[in-house]
Amino acid sequence: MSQILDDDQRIIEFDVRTDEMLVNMGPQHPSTHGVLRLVLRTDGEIVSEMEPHIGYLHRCAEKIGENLTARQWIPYTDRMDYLAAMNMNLGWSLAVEKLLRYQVSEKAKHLRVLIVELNRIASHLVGMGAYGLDLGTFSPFLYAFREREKILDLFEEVCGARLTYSYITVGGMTADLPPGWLQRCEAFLDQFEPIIQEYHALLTTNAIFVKRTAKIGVLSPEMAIDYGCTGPVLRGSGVDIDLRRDGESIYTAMYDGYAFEVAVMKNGHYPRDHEYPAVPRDAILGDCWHRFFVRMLEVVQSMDLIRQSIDRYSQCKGALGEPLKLAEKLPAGDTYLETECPKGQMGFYLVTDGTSIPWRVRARSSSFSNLAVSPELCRGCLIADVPAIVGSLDVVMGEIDR
Amino acid sequence: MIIALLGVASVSHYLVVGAILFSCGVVCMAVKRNALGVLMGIELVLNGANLNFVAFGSNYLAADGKSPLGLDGEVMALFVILLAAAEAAVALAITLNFYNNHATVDVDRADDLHG
Amino acid sequence: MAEFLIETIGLPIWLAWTCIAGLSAVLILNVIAGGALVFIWAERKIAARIQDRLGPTRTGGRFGWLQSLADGIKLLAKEDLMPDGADALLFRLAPYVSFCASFCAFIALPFAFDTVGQRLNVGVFFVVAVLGLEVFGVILAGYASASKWSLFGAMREAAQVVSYEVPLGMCVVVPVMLAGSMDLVTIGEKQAGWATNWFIFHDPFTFIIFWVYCTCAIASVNRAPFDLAEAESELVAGFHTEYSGLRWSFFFMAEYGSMFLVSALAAILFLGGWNGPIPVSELLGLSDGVSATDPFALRIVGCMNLFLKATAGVLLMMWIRWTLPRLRIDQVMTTCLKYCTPIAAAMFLGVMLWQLFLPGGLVAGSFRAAAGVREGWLEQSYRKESADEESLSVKTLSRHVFEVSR
Amino acid sequence: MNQASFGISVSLFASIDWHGFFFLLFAAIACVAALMVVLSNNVVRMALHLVLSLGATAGLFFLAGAEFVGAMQLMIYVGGTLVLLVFGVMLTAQTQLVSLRTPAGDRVIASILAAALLAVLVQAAFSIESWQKPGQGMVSAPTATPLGMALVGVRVDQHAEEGLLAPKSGYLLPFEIVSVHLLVVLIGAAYLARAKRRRVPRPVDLVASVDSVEPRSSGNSSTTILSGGSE
Amino acid sequence: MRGTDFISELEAAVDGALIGRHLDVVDPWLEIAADKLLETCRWLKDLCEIRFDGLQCITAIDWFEPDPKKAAKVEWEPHTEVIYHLWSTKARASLVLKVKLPRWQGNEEGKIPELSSVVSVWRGADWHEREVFDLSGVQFNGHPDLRRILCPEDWDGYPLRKDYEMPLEYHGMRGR
Repeated sequence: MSQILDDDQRIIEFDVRTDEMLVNMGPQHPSTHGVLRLVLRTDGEIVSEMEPHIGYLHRCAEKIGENLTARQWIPYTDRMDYLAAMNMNLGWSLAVEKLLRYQVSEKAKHLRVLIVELNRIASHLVGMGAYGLDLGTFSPFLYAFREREKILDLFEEVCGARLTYSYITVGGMTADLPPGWLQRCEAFLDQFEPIIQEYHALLTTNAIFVKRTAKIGVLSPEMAIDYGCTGPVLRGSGVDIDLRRDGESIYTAMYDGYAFEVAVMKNGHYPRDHEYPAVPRDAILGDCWHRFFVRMLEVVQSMDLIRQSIDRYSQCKGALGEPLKLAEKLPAGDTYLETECPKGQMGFYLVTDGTSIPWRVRARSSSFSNLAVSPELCRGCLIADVPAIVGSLDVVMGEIDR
Repeated sequence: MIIALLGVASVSHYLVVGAILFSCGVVCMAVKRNALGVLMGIELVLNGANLNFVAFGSNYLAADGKSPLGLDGEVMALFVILLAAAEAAVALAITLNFYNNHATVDVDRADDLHG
Repeated sequence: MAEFLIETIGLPIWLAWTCIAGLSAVLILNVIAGGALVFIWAERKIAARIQDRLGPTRTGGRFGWLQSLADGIKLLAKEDLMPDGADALLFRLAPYVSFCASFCAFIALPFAFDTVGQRLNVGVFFVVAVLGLEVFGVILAGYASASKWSLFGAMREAAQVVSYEVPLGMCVVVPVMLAGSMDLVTIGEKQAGWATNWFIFHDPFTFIIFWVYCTCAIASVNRAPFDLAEAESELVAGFHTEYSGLRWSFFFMAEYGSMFLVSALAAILFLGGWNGPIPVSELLGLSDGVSATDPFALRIVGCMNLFLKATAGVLLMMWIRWTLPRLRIDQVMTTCLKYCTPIAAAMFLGVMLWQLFLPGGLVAGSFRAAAGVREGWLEQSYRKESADEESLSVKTLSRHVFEVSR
Repeated sequence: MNQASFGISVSLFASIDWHGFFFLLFAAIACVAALMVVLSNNVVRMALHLVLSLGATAGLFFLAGAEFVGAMQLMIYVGGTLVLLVFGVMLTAQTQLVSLRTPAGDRVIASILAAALLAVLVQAAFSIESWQKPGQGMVSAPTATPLGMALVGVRVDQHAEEGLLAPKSGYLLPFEIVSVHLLVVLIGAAYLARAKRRRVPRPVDLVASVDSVEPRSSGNSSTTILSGGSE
Repeated sequence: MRGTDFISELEAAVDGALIGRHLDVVDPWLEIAADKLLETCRWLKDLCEIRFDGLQCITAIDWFEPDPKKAAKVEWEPHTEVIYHLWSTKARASLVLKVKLPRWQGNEEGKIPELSSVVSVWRGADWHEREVFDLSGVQFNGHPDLRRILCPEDWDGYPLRKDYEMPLEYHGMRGR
């Protein structure tokens, strides 16, 4: 490690002592993702201390949850991580089903995997495009959104909405797939395969992109676990945790029989199930580049999962099954379930007192903890690195402020 | 029209302009309380001198077509420009150091060596 | 032209020359301003093409070519705001300083043989010097907008442009050395004939230094990977955050003007300026090779050649802008000090040695191996150069102006 | 202004002597800007006026036929030194330092001194007869070659006057000395303004090796620890 | 080592910490004494054989029935509960700890209950505890900088409490 320390220009000596400036980046700053305000204490170009201010998008969803039944609260979960609304719905539905000890039909399980993984691709595309914007290149953002539009069209056919779907509810799905949808979905996947290589060429292996992200915002595995970071941020630091394989039994049951590799660097190399670009020489495990690369691998991984779920969905015979009643009576007790969302592990904690309206609802958001580590990463970096680091954490303000 | 009255500029016209620049520079150095103001005064003085060098070195301005200084005028002006750059660099380094330690560039406050 | 005015219309000498001066000034200003308008439209179209979308299509016909006019009207109509903390005089002056600096360099830039505003013997040096003045407009804008972000932008830009002037200067000196004179017209003329005479193909060193020149040019004009001054993602819009309306458009025109200037300079220094790749006029017998005695029509062809090459350079810059992400300030400085300057110095040395041992270009040199180091080449080359001077006997604008009317 | 320099004058509008016009223009800008540098209190305004003044002086150099010196002035002096100066102004220009007023007494004394100095210089400027006769004007376009050659040691302009005993030597030695001097000065300036500040603690110091988190045997999902009997 | 072994080891390690155990519910949980919480957490993270190095979530629930009719029927008396969800990244095991606190300290209105902060054990607890303090009103002693995180700094009242009244106006903006 000492090799990294001495040749790295990061140990920048301050030359002339200009007075320390307190500078605001956001909340309406174009680069921070949504209404996040970063207060930077800078000395010239060096950021000596950074403090994020959140709460600008706080809509007290949890207080409202104490007056609605479980199914009525689904639209509120959509608006938490609005880029991956399906994963949010699934998380909440599974938590309630875990309390009720209710098993959905086999067909519904496979359909849920299909829809959730498709939404993960859409969310990672936005993450990739916005990260390109943070580093100054505009074109990848538009390529990403061109592909995302195709996915949104598919979702529009399924549930009529393009951003906040409320499609997966407690006990199943609100509607079955329209005819011919699976063929269109497969057609999308086939034409999407080569485009991923384009994104790699455009960003991942681009010399300037590597210069801007390698060795920046290095997050050690211990600090990641200690701060409760989850998802691509954790896997970017080399910690091999993915709830689709290591989560609660009710959640991993959905993924039983699916062959997939967790996108993490294990003993020196990433999974080799597809050909990926090589890791650049000066990228350390846990820096912005690795977090970005893990997201790109997960897109490919989700495409495999979707193909497998399409086959299984078309093979199973049974009916899809109806979701539970709108005012389903919930047994007294409490339960907590975490699911693997694109931004990280999203947890829902449900406390009920026997009536159909829960007593307390709590949503533990992944970006909340991921953002908590950013002051640690931004200490001593340059001003231009702050959007690079915050962008690599891929935070969504709806999820943090709830 | 003033232009017609003055006719073509000759060496002495350049010398007058040089003199004005020189005296402005001297006053600036004497009067300004800001260290950078003094620096600017020095630049003006050097420029006044440069103008004289070039005026005397220019064949086109000389009365009989042969300038008194010949090429030396221009070369001297070049060296003055080069050395002024070096001088400004050092002067600025000193000023910024002074600013670092005393948080002011006010020349009157630089009285640490007072008895 | 001037003789025509004097003999036929009988204008007094000074009036004829004043009209010529006025005409060339208007020509330069409008050609470049017109070019800037076209480039604004071209930038939108190229950005759209690169990003798989259409770009402006509705303003004026199918290709939206009236888009820059629409932009102009919008900018004229917009209110020119000024932040209250701003320093009024400097705030108003900054865009014009930047605009004048970038347009004033076109005085010494030749468009074809001897069709140039003022043929300066130190043409190249003058252009590079004036290019460096544009940074003042930015510094004043940054300071006068009284906001932290624009101050950051201005400081970054000033540091970048000043430090990139060093390698830019070195790259510019190589063609000067090959042509033996700093006069852009002589440099352009020395590259007449086949494309192999162009300085870029003169020897491997000049080829490399051409690309170093491109990097430094892009950096000193603040484009693409080096556009730190208005890095949207970090500094909102850098030094011209507080500007709107007409003042902002002056900064915009200055940027496009200097973009055209830098690529025109590249065309003249390395890509043979107004000489096409194949000497068509010579092959067709229209001219006897010495471009001084060319008929007037060939100069138009020369202008067209130069415009094509300069536009190609500008389009390249646009292409790079919409593909590459932005560099950080310390990476920009490292590329300047640790990569551009040493490479430029090494190539400069290489070209000098090449020039000593194989005086001609790659093509000419390899045929005629040098007979050892020529002694006294300094004095000999000067006498030859002044000899050319007499044979050309070009009546320059300056001789008339300074003639004392007895 | 004695009578000799007014020799020329056909009808007032017959000829505009552009050289005189531009000389007056640049001279006016230079002098007014220099005066403004002295008069203005805001240090940033002073910097701007200084830039204007030096730019006008560069124009005067061009007019006097010294094109290389003019371009050099624009590039090195205005483009380099003054940018450095403006940097210095920006770094130190806090609100209270921007405009330091000089006491009235000093200003009066300074202006008297300046007037006296100016009178002496102007009187000297017009004292020599030959300085007042207007020049021959541009015989041929000025070229920078003789200057370049002189700097490299070959006094090409010597051929004009054979009379001198020994040809004057070129400026190669001073040229080299100045370049070395510049190098020494810049290193000194950099050393003088070097960083004397604390080292910034960086997150990279905390990078632990990855193997401390040994991968788990995959396959079984996570369960609550309180469930089940004592395995 | 699961279930009862773990519980007996916990009791041995930190005496007087374990007050109640509820193992037959959907998510089994242990009740921890308020004053022994920090010691237990430190043991769980560093000394226990299964290292609980991941703190997933800290929640606070306000057990208080506002309208008197229903209040009579409920079998619990009003209190505030703080729930810690822990997780061991290596053993893939989860654990739920609950701490019961009085709704107001010393039962006088306005003085929020106190609890020792676990930021020294898990750095991730920093923002979670700030949110619990902001929305449910629990004072965490030893927290590096306990301020409101979601609501504005000068907001009064704790929104997630059952008896919370929306303020009429805030800085001139009409609430109701």
